[in-house]
Amino acid sequence: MAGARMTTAALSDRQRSWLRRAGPLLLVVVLVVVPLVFPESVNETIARIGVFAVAVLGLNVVMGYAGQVSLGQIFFLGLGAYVTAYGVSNDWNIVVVFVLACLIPAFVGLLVALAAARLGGLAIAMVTVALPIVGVPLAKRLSEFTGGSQGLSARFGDAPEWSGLYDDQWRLYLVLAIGGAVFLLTRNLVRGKYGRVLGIVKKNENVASSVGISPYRYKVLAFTLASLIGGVSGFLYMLVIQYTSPETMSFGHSIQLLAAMVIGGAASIVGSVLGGAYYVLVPQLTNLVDPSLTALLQGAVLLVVLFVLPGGLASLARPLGRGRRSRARHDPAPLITPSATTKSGSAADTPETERQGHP
Amino acid sequence: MSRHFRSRKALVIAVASTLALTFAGCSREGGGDGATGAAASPGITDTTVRLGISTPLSGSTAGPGTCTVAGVKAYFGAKNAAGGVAFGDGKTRTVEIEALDDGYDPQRAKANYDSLKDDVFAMTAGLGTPTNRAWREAAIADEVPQVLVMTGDPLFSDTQESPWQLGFVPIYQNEGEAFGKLLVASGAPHKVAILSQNDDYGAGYVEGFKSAVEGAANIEIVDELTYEATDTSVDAQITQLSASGADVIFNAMSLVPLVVSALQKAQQLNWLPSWFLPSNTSSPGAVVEPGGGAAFPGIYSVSFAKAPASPAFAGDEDVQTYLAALKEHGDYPDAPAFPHCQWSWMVGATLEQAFTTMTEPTRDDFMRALRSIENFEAPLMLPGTAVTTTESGQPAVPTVVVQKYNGKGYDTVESLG
Amino acid sequence: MAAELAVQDVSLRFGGIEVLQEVSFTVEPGQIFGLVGPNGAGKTSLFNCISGHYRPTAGTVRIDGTPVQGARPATLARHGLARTFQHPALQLQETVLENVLLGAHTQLPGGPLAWSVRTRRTRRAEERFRGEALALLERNGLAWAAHLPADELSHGLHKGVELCRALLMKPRLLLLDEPAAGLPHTEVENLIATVRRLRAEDDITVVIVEHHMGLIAALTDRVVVLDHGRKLMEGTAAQAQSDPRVIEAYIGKDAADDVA
Amino acid sequence: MATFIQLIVDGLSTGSVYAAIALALVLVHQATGLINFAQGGMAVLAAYSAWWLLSRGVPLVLAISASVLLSFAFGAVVERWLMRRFERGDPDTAVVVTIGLLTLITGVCGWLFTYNNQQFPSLFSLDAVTFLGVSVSQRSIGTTVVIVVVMLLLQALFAGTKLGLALRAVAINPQSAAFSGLPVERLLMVGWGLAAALGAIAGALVAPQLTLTPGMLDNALVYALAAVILGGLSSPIGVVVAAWMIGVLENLAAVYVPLIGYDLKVAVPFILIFVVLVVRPQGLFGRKTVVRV
Repeated sequence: MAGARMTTAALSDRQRSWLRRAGPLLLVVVLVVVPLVFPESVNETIARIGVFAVAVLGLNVVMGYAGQVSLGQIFFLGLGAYVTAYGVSNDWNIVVVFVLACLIPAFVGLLVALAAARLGGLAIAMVTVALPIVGVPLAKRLSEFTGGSQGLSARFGDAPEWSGLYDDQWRLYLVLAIGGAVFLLTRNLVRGKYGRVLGIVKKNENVASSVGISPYRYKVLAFTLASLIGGVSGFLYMLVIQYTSPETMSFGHSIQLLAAMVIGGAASIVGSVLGGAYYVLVPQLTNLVDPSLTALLQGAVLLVVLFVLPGGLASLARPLGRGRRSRARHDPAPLITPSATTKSGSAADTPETERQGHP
Repeated sequence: MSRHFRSRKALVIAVASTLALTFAGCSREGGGDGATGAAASPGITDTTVRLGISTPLSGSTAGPGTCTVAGVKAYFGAKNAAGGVAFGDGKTRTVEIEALDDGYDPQRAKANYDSLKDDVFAMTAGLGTPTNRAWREAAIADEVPQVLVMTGDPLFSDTQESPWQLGFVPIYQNEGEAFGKLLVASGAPHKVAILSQNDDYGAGYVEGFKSAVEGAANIEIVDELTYEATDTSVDAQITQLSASGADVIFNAMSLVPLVVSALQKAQQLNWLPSWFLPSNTSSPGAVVEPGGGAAFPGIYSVSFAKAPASPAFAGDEDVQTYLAALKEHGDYPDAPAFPHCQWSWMVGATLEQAFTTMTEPTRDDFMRALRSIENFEAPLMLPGTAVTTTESGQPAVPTVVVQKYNGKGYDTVESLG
Repeated sequence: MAAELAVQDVSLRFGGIEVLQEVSFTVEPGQIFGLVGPNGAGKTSLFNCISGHYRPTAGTVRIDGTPVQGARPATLARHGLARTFQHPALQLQETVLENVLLGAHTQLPGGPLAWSVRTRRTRRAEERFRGEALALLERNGLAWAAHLPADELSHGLHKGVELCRALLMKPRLLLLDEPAAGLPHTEVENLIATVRRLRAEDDITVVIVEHHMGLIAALTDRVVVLDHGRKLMEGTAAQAQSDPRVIEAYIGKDAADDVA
Repeated sequence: MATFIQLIVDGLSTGSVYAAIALALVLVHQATGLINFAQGGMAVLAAYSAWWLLSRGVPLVLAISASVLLSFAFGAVVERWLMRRFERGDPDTAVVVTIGLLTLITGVCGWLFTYNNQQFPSLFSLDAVTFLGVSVSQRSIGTTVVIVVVMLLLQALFAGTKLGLALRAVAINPQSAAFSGLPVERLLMVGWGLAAALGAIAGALVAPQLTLTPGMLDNALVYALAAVILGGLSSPIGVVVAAWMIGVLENLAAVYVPLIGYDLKVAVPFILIFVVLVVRPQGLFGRKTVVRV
């Protein structure tokens, strides 16, 4: 058993050393070349994928990695978009706008998390559902800042003269640069110290606390980071779509983001990109097939993909597809099931979400 | 662990190159250049012209959204079957419609626009304020016509702000104003309760209404409430308004089930005011009849289109042609449940009117032709209304007439009562 | 620097059930201390009271003289308390090494920002603890498994991994909850050697809950026997094994769970 | 004062609509430990099948009964051929599968029956009953009575029958239920079937008011979810009471709390949830449970 394992490990060691050198370089080259070779509509599509990949990444931080069900991610995208639109239309410095589009959603996320992270699993879900649901009428009421239901338009990020690029190429570069930076930073974060913490908070809060981790603190951290990343995706949304309205953050879109995250692959960096691609491409695909059957086709695609790949598209990338399957084998109890607390579980097999800390 | 993510990175590259292959067939053109000189714009050849529509075909606004496509498809389907449309440049072209679903999501509407703009000559007929606003600026930058769209947002009819846009349906303010004028003209004292949708639609209606009744001594607004498009019930609002003692309710609602239940609720409370219903939720068959409208002293609505279900138009030639074409060419076998079907039929007629005066196959010339229509009586239009596109700040249909429910359909009225 | 643990009159009640009743004992610094008793005696509950996962209904728990009852487990962990669980909870899809490294959490410097930009300080710290974790695995005969995903190891080996995780915390007080349960005989020998080495090389106080009397006899300086939430007796393992009350508690009431 | 009481009565009848869906959610959660986002969609499909039968001349009561039976079968089929693959896996995935199912069902309804609003006749008359200055339609009374009856039946099912206990045992721990000889797979199918049948009743009750469209219950679903959490996932009585509370309090807040108003009244159930859960994490009527470490 162990011996067989070693061989595969040794084999992939060789691949690894090759990929370690060539992989990142190749990726950078591809990302630099992509905007130059494609027609405008493709560039726009890739940029949109970038926007939603970042949004899904944020959702992944709080839900995929830290295991806290969040149905409110779209609210932070909307908030980031509104902050950006407001700043741009008031001619603020774009760097200031960007920083605010990150910090304001992060701050709101922090406030929400301070309250919500005290509650159990499904209760967090309900508090987060409230964000888009209350957010839409709230955006209408604050029409002084949000433009009410007519929304805000803001066009920025046109290509500067010196670059010699088309606008769409310039914007795609911005999306790739900002989105790429967010992905890189998040990837670094979810490996090493913080990755281990989020993982154990998701898996078992009692074990987490026994090694000196306050689950509450890290749930708040994960939620805040997710909100911050949501804010970045809102900034990118304004850059690419150039318009936001209360419709942007409707509850339905939040559900679709969740579906995109699971389809892409929970707790996976590549899965976030795939989730963003799913979010953007599937509606375009169904439009190609038959625009009047969008819902039917989308539902069918979602079910077929999950039926074939319950671990999401990213599981294709995992050798032997082992990660998710083994998790499934060992975590029998569903996440959304507070009533399961009646089970006389031990620390190891009681699902994390049900523990309310001190008895 | 690290082994996994290396191969994931490889996957990113694979995905990127797959994307590259998928789209490799396309080539870069357009991209903000727009049309120059008399060279034909995209989407038009000597034999065909292609129109794009982005509209909700799924989700909660799919009902009216489907209609916005069906009418225009039916109109040009019938024209194509008869040989095509004779353009002002002497050529006869068939009209192709490319309709995409945006699910009332602004982001998807923009995506639809991006994918259509190089293929189609003009974008038209799409329903929704946020979904049309989402790509308005891009359409201006790309110089792509976004015309005869189904939103009462005045922005689309402002020639200065929106050079490549034109709204079709009356701006919400106009519809509200028509009610207000009728009420003021009645001379009798009236107490008015207002219930409006909490968005630009409801607000526009109320704004128009208030501007018309402002300063009129006989009109008093006694209570004013809103509701959300996502609400499942307006019972509480009707209960609260019924206590206001109003004898008229100005009801700017765009959702059929809520209008029906509002009518029913008022009857249960034995509150029987005169109702003012907007043009898109006053269908006799879908709204007033199930709501028991006959119980009220009067149900008024504004309109510019003949209602096919109304007995008054049962024998109308326009209506007959329209219903037949809708079935045959519009993929719409049922009786139209939303007025948007009729409206988009008129959009087809208005587009044809512009086509016949175009002298060059360019988007520029199309906009010029479209903006020079005066008093065109499109089929299905009610007497007293017409398409006029020369007036800045006004949509293609600037006027409406007020009508009263007669138990089966609507009759145009000059005064209350 | 081994810690002193003093449990005084600790009681614990869930609803109407008395889980622990006025249990008292003291563990001297550097001792290996056994907690024995039949199933349901309240051993693990007592552990949970010490580690902060439960708050005792009454009584005090002192570590080095400081009362800690009611303190959060994370706080106690930061002050030198480490524990293992009856059923080890590992990140099954992660490698054994990553699982052990979790124990280094409180000692790794830097906040989220530092870790996402991978400052040199965080990289160095990670490297250092990676070395320490590998050394610990080596010491426990698990070096070969370091890069395997945890779910490829048997349940028994998970206990070893969990012990390494706890040791990486560099505790002054270590609570082991049934470390030998489910281990084959040879592994138990290894475990005994490991814990002995702990005392010899690290300055650490160890409290063990265990059914395996051979292990208790071989390792502990003193034991407390619990039965039905009450302290039955305190003394050496040999005294406990010959104490008639203890034999009655085991044989008379819970024959199925006999001394191994 | 009359307005005040009328608002309460209105709130109760709106709350009954939420309660109808909430009961089905509770049933499926009790049987499988899942929140089924497709519950509303399945109810809509049932209502459409009844509507289709009606249009073929089948009498109303018969059409609804047939749709209830069909729904039971449909629910069981969905469990057997779709959900089973996900029941032991990652619960997030299972929830997303129900979202996919909702989308698919909505799409199928839109495709077969168009997105137009269809009138659905009510079992009860729309005539109002006036009592002490408060008027309420017979339809609302009828809906509420049916929901209370269903609620009591469910409560009895869970508390007092072998089937109910077996369902709960399966949801709480499928493995040990299987060890103790329960036919887990069949029980799961029955649980889904019962929930779908209950959803069919709910659909037939609310369709006359909301008019039949593929997305008829989308907005109500959020409220139903709120009621489920607020009432405590394990208690049918709890969720019905919570649904009524939500209906009543949001009306009162909209009218009497100017800061909230009709636009932000949707925040009321969530504020309520937050306050209640801080005090009672298990919900208003949920069972308190000991957490073991």
